[in-house]
Amino acid sequence: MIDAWILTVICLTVLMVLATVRLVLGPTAPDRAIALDTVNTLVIAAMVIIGVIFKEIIFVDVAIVYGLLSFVSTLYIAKYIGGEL
Amino acid sequence: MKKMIVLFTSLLILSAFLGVMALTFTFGAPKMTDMDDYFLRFGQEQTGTNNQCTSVTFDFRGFDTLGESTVLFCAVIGVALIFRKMQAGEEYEDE
Amino acid sequence: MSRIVRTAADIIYPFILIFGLYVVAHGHLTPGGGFQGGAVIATGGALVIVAYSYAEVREWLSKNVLMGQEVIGLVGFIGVALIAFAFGQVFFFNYLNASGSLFGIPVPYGINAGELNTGGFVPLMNFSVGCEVWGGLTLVILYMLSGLEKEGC
Amino acid sequence: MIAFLVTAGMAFLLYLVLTAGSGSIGFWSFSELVMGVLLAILNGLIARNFLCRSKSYRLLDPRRLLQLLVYVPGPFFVELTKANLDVAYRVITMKIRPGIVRVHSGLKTDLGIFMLANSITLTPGTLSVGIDEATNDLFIHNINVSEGDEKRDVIESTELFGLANLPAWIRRIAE
Amino acid sequence: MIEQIPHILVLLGLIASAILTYYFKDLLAATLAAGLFSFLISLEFYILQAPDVAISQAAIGAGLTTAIFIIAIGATGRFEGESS
Amino acid sequence: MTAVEIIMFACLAIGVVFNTLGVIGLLRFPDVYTRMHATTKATTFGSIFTSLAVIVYGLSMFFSQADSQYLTLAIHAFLAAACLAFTNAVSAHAIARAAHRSGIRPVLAVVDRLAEANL
Amino acid sequence: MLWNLPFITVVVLTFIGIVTVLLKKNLIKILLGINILESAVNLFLVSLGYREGGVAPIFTLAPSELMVLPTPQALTLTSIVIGVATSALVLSFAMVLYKKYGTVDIDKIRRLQG
Repeated sequence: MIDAWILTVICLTVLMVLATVRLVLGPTAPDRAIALDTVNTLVIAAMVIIGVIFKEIIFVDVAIVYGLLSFVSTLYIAKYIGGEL
Repeated sequence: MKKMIVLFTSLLILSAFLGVMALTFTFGAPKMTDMDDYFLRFGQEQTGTNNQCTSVTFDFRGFDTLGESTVLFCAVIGVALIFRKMQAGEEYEDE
Repeated sequence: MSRIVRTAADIIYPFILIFGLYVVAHGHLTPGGGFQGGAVIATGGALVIVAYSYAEVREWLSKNVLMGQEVIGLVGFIGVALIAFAFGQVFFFNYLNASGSLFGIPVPYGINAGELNTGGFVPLMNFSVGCEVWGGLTLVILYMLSGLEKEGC
Repeated sequence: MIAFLVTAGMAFLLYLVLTAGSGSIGFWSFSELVMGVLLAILNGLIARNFLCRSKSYRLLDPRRLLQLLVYVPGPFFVELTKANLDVAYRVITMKIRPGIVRVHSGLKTDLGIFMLANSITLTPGTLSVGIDEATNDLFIHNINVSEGDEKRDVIESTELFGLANLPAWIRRIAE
Repeated sequence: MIEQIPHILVLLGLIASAILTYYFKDLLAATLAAGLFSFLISLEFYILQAPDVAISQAAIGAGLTTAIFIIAIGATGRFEGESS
Repeated sequence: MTAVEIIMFACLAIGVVFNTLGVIGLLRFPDVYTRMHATTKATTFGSIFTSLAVIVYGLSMFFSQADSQYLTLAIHAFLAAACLAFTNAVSAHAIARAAHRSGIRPVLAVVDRLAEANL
Repeated sequence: MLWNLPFITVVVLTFIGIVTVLLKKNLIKILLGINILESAVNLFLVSLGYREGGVAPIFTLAPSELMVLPTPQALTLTSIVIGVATSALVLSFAMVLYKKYGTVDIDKIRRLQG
């Protein structure tokens, strides 16, 4: 029962590590930015599932904070790359 | 170059010290828990909060929070002063 | 930034604001509190600042109002703690707890569902600290942007 | 005034959604409702110039709201699923023929452009890269430009979607 | 045992992103690596049962830290060892 | 295995598969724009499905045990997924625009109208 | 369990942070190092307070009564907000220095000064 959730979290963390490879390799700055964005999305998905594993209902608030705020840093990076800052 | 070697040696010694110190703690079994157990047992009725972090932050250790919010205030005032001077066009010259 | 980002910032800013206020108001029940909620709202302000240019934002977000918020937050924090002297108690004594008035319903011991109207003066402190963090961190971003060389960014 | 009411009402609704399951009046307790009203008023005072910047209140029409509620889980989700199957196919086979094309949208309001751009970003093979602020045309990075499209100057937005006519939905909702 | 695997991977990712922050000469890339570090440490706090700290780190690290570093880089210069 | 559990596990499996495809696309595709296709669509879709599994879990527990905390779980997971879908599209557009403004041209492109338009 | 891996991570992170502060010449890079150091300290405090099998110290619908220690978390919480404010202060100093000297390299600033 619980094992499926844990397996999902393990897969998501492995995917985070794989996305870090693009952060290392990425020839240009936008490549690194989208790698960071991918890690963001995966972290949110992992947080929601870990909330179920711990049986803590109130933990999911952290995931909402991430979902609302994680793109602010992406926007700052995009503004700098686009030469508007 | 000699400076670098000295620096790295001291850093290695420091990290070895920290490593030994970290290995003497055991993860998952804290030793001194009297104060925290007191907070967990009586915090709920003494402060009326369900979230014990908030009760510790604002009630039991309120003075810490007072000091920290003062530090925050001072940092923001510092940033404001720096850029106000910069905007007023003052030159940063040596005396 | 382009018009799409500006529209998105306009739409999402009220939601960030109400979510931050929710985090502040429920600081004594769920994870959250003054520091976290204030940081959430300040990040919402940073979102508006990045979507528009500094010249436009300067008129909507007044620096004096933000500075006033910060001062009010700090003074309110100390003031709420000082009122304990009026009750003949020590500094930082939770005089409102279990008094039956505002935020004064006694809490059942152990694991329970939680009720917003509890906590004594902790919610008041949450609100003042949230006010301070909100003003301070938004002010930091605004001032740092004003220090950039280029105009019209 | 309308702006204040709209913003405060939306904030109150979101607050109710966030605190559902706290008490006995419906799903809410009394103190939550009082706190929700206070925070919604505060929110309306601060954020009214942001949510209602365009001063158009078309979405207050209940028919448009109903269409929006049908649009997101209905045609939009179908296109999203199709997009992901398409991406899976391209990731496995690496058959790509990219290009940036200009798409004529025909929409005028900010909200319409915004919804169309987001729908384009999340649907098959396309990604909105830029916007011509004067004519409201979108520039789209298409992962698989079909034969002959690279010769044409402007593409109609309805040609991008296969199963459902999303631009018509957006026009009904936001225009 | 199987529950510990995500924990170990997150810790390794923390070390890797800290090394990346040290390694990059491009300050923008270093800031991005610091952002990754902040996300992972928030997930680590979440796993260590500290949701308060995780929310705080999320709100600060997701937006504000990256924002002020990007502003400072925009005011000074993008590459290490660069001067005007 | 009840029907609800089968639905939940199916959602989890779909989510993991699409997340994996997104990350593989991030590693395999040749340039920024095509990589963005993979990450934006696939990871958003995958994360929506993993959240959907949590929503199904919460709703089934709510209807079987009549405990309102599971309703809270379902609603908050839904809000997290909604925020994710909303913000991912916007940030993808912002990065694509910034990349094009900074002078990165799409590799293998047959046509580039934005560079011709000179905005 | 876990062979004290969080503590070892803390030691490695502290090492990387100190090396960044000592060896790099760029002020912004030094600040990134200070950020890493600060996060390492926060992680150390939080993992000191972790109790095997404990849950978060919040009584709202918690699954069990065994809880992790609240005091380290409460102190860490404020330190994060303070950290970002002081980082902003030092970054503003860096911006002022760049305006005056045209560089943020500390060696060059020292040479220009004296």
